[in-house]
Amino acid sequence: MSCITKFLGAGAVLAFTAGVAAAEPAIIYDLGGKYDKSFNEAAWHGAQRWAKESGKKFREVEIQSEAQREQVLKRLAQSGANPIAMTGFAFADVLNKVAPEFPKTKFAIVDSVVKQPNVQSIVFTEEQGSYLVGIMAAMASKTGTVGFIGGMDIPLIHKFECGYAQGVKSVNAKDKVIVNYTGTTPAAWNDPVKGSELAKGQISQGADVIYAAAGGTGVGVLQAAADGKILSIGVDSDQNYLHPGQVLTSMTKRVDNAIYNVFKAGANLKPGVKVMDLKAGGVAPAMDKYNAKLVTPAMKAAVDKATKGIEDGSIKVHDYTTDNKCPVE
Amino acid sequence: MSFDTIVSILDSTIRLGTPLLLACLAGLFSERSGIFDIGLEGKMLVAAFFSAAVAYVTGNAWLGLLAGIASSMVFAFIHGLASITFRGNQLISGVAINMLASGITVLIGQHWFHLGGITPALSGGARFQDVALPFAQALKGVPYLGLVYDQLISGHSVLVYVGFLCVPATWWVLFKTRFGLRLRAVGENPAAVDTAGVSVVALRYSAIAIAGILCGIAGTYLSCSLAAGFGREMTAGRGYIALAALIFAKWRPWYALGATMLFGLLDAVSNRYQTIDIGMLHIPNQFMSAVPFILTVVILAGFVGKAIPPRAGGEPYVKER
Amino acid sequence: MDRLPTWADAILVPVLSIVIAFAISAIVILGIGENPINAMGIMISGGLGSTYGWGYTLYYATNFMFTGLAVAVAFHATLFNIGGDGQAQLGGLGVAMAALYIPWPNWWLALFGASAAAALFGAAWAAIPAWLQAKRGSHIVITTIMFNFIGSALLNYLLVNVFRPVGSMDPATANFPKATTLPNLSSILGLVGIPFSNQTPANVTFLIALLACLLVWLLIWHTRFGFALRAFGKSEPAARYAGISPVKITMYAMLISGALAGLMSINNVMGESGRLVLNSSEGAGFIGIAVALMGRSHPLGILLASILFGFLYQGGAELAMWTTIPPQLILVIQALVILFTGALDNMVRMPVEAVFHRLGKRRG
Amino acid sequence: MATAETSGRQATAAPTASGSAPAIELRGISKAFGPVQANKDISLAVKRGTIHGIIGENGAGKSTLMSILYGFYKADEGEILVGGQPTPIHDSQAAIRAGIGMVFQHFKLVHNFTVLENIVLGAEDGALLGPSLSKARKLLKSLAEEYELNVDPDQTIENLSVGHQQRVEILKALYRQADILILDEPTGVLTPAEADHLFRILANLKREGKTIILITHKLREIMEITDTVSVMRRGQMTATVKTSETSPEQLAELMVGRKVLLRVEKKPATPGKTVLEVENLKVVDRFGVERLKGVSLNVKAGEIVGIAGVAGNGQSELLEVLGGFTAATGHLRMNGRELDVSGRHSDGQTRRHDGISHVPEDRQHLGLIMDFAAWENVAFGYHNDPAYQRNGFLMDNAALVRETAAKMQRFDVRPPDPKLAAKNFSGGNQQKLVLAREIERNPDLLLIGQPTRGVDIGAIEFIHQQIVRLRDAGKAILLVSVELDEIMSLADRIAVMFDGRIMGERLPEETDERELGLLMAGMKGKAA
Repeated sequence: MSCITKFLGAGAVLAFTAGVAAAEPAIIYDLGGKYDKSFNEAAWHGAQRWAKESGKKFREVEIQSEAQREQVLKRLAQSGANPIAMTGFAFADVLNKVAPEFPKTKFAIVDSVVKQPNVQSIVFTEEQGSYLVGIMAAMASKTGTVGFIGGMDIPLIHKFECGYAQGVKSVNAKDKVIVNYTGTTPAAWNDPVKGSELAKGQISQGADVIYAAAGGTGVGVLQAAADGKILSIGVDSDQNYLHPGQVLTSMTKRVDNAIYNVFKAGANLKPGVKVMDLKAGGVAPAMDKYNAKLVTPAMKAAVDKATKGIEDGSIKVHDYTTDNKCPVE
Repeated sequence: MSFDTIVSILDSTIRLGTPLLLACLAGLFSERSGIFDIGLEGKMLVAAFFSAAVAYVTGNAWLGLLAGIASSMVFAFIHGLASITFRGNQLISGVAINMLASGITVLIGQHWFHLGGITPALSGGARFQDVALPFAQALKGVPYLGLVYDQLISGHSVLVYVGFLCVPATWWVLFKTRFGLRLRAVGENPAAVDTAGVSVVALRYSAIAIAGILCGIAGTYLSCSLAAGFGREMTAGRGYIALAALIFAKWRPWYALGATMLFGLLDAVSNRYQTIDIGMLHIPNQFMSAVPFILTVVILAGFVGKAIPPRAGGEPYVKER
Repeated sequence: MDRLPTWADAILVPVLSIVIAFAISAIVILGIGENPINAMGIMISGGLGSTYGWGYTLYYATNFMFTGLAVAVAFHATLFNIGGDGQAQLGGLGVAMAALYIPWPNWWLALFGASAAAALFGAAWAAIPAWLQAKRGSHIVITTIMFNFIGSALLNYLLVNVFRPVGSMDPATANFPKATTLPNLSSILGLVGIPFSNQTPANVTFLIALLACLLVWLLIWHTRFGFALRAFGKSEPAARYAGISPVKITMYAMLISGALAGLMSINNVMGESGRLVLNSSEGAGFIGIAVALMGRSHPLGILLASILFGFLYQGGAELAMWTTIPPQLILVIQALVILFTGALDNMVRMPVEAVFHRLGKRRG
Repeated sequence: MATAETSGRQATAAPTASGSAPAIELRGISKAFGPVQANKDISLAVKRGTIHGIIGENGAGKSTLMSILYGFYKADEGEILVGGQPTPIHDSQAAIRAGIGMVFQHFKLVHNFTVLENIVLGAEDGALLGPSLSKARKLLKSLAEEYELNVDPDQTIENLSVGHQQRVEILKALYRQADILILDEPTGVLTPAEADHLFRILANLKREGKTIILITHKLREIMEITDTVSVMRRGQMTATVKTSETSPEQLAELMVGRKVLLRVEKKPATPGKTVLEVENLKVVDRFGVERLKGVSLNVKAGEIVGIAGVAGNGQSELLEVLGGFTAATGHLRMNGRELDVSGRHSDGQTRRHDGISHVPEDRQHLGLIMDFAAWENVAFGYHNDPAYQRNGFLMDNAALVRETAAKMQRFDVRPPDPKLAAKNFSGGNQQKLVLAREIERNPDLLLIGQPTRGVDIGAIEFIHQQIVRLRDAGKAILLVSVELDEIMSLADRIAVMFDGRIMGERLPEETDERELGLLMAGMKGKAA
């Protein structure tokens, strides 16, 4: 009996502390998991940076299944967390449902647009960043064949693919782009083995640079590329360090900045759509000590030139999601 | 489809078929001794985790392999305790083992590495590197055969070769040795073995121990060779596919090779092509992933070559009074 | 041989098994550097400490009651239906089709129609393994495992290629129309003046699950069919002698089992998410095995075991939210419960029998 | 082996001399399974080179005793001496080392192994199989010549006849150099010809100096082949005598503990109209073996027709077809109405509806559900009876319990607790439970198989009385029993089955056991 009261006591204390910590910001990671070395991990880094700078705490949850999205979202909102950020388009539907139930809570969603008065939607111009890494891939390729491995087969990832292909063709219209997708469900974000098999397949077809836009699956792609002694291109986070000297670059999508800004804004987060484009530093090819030797001056110059072109509007990179078509295939 | 493509798909088949093959042979030993083993998945999963964890910490893939085998054997022993010593339901025990594995790997992984249940990436000596067979380079130029030798036969992880060697080894043990005779007998009629003065319990424990070893190798191959580190649920149903292959193979070693490579091929093809178009027919990817299971059901239904499992399978042995 | 008294068999042994399972779980928690008492505290306050917690606990329990009953009905005929998960997912397909394609005027008609569809689809998915077992002697455990995988591939295909609304990136159906929204437990309890959190997905399906428990109890112990089912389960040759058709019993038992598993999707698909998502059952079919084992295949036991597991799930979710303990802890507890109440039953039972034997001797 | 041969027939030598010590000796063996005392203080000595019979009713403890001897169970008390040496037998391996071989009632063979593989299993010479197999092949050949034990070494067991399978079992023991061979009910499944062959083999073995222990409940076999015989009753050994100095009557008395009632008190039958007519009934089992080869038979109201025969000659199949759970071809008429013998209208439910009740031979596996309570077992098979229904779809369990209590009283089932599970009743009371269920339905025809197998004497009389009472009430009864005594004393007409056929019909007062025995062995009797 006394044992039970002790249990209950401990629970009560914890519930209390949970209540006190209520105004913390929170983040929910998508199925790929916090440590996917890519998309979700970038978000985590942003949250971390905010925590370090502000000295405050934040709450984070990794969901384990599709069906959990709603409970986790509601539970965090109910506990008073504010703002609540979530990574991934897959939250759009439940957020649309949950946001009106908590009008005082601010939400931020990455990669999708949710039109609610208390939601900030953060989208990136992935086609622009992908265009730039496409230029680098084409210039690095000796075989004239480059690869693209996407995660889940959805318009969002086709946006990457299409930008990349446009970049490649802008260097050499005759270059071939081999395209594979990992799957049609969220499991495609987290299947390194399959990623590695796809990469090996592309290598055998002659690809010598492979761009992986596949979340956690990309780890396998980069690994297979390193094993096969060819170059790879990472995505979302800067993945150059994973295989120094063998990752040509990474198409960084500054989800970290986005989350950092969300957390920093706190309860004053502005609703509406926020576009993180090349100009705003939302996307960029990563240049660091790990790939310094791989990036030739010519490559650098080409990228710089294209960056300017995109920023001033002289180069238009087509966004696949506008018409579900790609001009270069 | 070019010759290159075929070779590359077959190459992928070997890589993807190897864990199935090892797990299938594990199931073969266990079920031939009369112990149903739906816990192949779980044993592979713990082995995948512990091998990757130890390989990462020590930087030595071989130590990882040992850890993988040891952890898989611990799970095999739990299964033995439940199904041999305490004569429990072997299927229920298998279900429990699979759940336990998927829970405990994440729990311990999170505790050790704080990476949400995965291990850090393995590199260098922590992974099994591909082995180049002799003359692979030299023969590369030979048309067709050179490509086959260099790409398909050479250049796999040592565990792949171990897996393939296990097939004749299993056949030999099963049909040419005293142990094999007794093992097969205990799966068909344990009373015959018991009255012949041979311990049923010891035989069955040794069978599940072998199953533990083979699942250990299979799991290690997944995390330290095929991939570079452990990921949650990374076995992804391979244990069940191996089980399906075992039925498909009618509990025979050479057939097991065929069945697992067939399923590996299906996997390789479905990786490569999201849909397969044969004339008017569009075969969706999802169908390809279901094919092993559909084939197994067809075999089980007995419309095509009935699969008869070892007769004493699934029944705990109780001495007749 | 000595037999245990009924109460010891039905209560003492399972309770001991659970105690052992929980003790080992506590050791696991200690092993990963956390305090099991704290963890338990969080779970209890999160799962049972508020009507919100109860709401989720009962929501999960509703799922497990259906899958637990599904496993139990088959168990009574010594059929091990391991395919509850696939049947539940297919049931979800039935619910989705009923909800999306039929314009229901109100929720209770929708509930009626969707329940029928869920049961029908679940039963249909159990029918093939059942037929193969009855007519061709294919091992039902293996075939139902295979059907889980086939079912999930099928749903994967359908959700991606057929049911996904144009423009959506989610592999999920469109949202169900408003008219199909089921009243939640808070509004039902509100009718009788009990305040209950309206933030939880617990809904009217919980009452249907209770009704299902009662009906299954009547079916198994108070009908001709139940009598035949149990007779067949205890001894197939004797059943044949008595003119009970093994084929019929196998078919009906599995159809009922599949229908019950399918009915679970009323709760999660219609009551909670309001659309069909991938892997909607979240492994509830497997938890049904634990629930049925723990509840000794008796509806009352299943009800209690379901609530316990519902609590574990809700408590575990809270644990994951407020601590660094991953929610996989629940998988471990669940596995241990299945192991001790199912596979290692004799390990617990034999010492208990020995104790009773000794006590009996002393008294005699 | 050499010592066995030299000392083989010195039966009268001093027991202390090591060369002439009994081949095997048991001292004070006791064994209990929980509360059941299976063996109690059993002592026995068997001389070398003899055939010793152990006889007793079912459940007397014969098989348990032999299982102890073979290391299958460990005795609670007592010791075993082999060749005068105390030999602890912990397991079968120890028994084999001590030169003991056993042929079980249910063969312990691996069905899909070859004869050769079965023989070497457990007695291999080394880790590799090859040498063992070739050695066994040679030895097999010489054994075959020596003892008339011909079997094809490369044949798979499942393709062998039962008789041949038994030879494999004997060969297994001989391959392990057994000097002492235990055979548990070896003739139960054999045709008479096979049984004769077996006895020839046993005689050969005895001549070579082997010691044989033969467990049986058939007096005829004991008288025919054994040198000495022990009688067991209720776990105890009641007597050991020289076969030549005893008689079947004396042994029977020792077996059951008192004078056997050879005649059941009954008035002459007054047969009425024909109730059951069977014509050209044929059954092929799932292995393709023809079990019934055209059986024709009829049973009239108010008579008991007994089917005599060695077990396994189609009696079981006949009962199963009539009872409705084995499909057949041919004709079956009840009260002149044609019934289906296959398809969906030939199941147990339909048969009961047509007035056929059935007390099956194997009551523990077929007649009862051991885990069910008595009341459930009384409803079993009749659970669809409208009388047991309430509100249309529910079963009236309470009424069933009441009805069962009454039936248990009338049939003197003890303890009279309708809620007690069937497994907790003794064999006799279980049988009474089945009889209560089947007889109280007041059927037109009662099928009854082995009514008194494993039943104590008191219950036997009661059961016999009930059968006669039903007959006197004008019902038709078809009785199947392997106990010739039972057939002789109960039946008003006797049909003898052999190899799936009816060899002939006799009236009990016009025949004798010898003639029936000949018919049972497949030979035409004098009046044929």
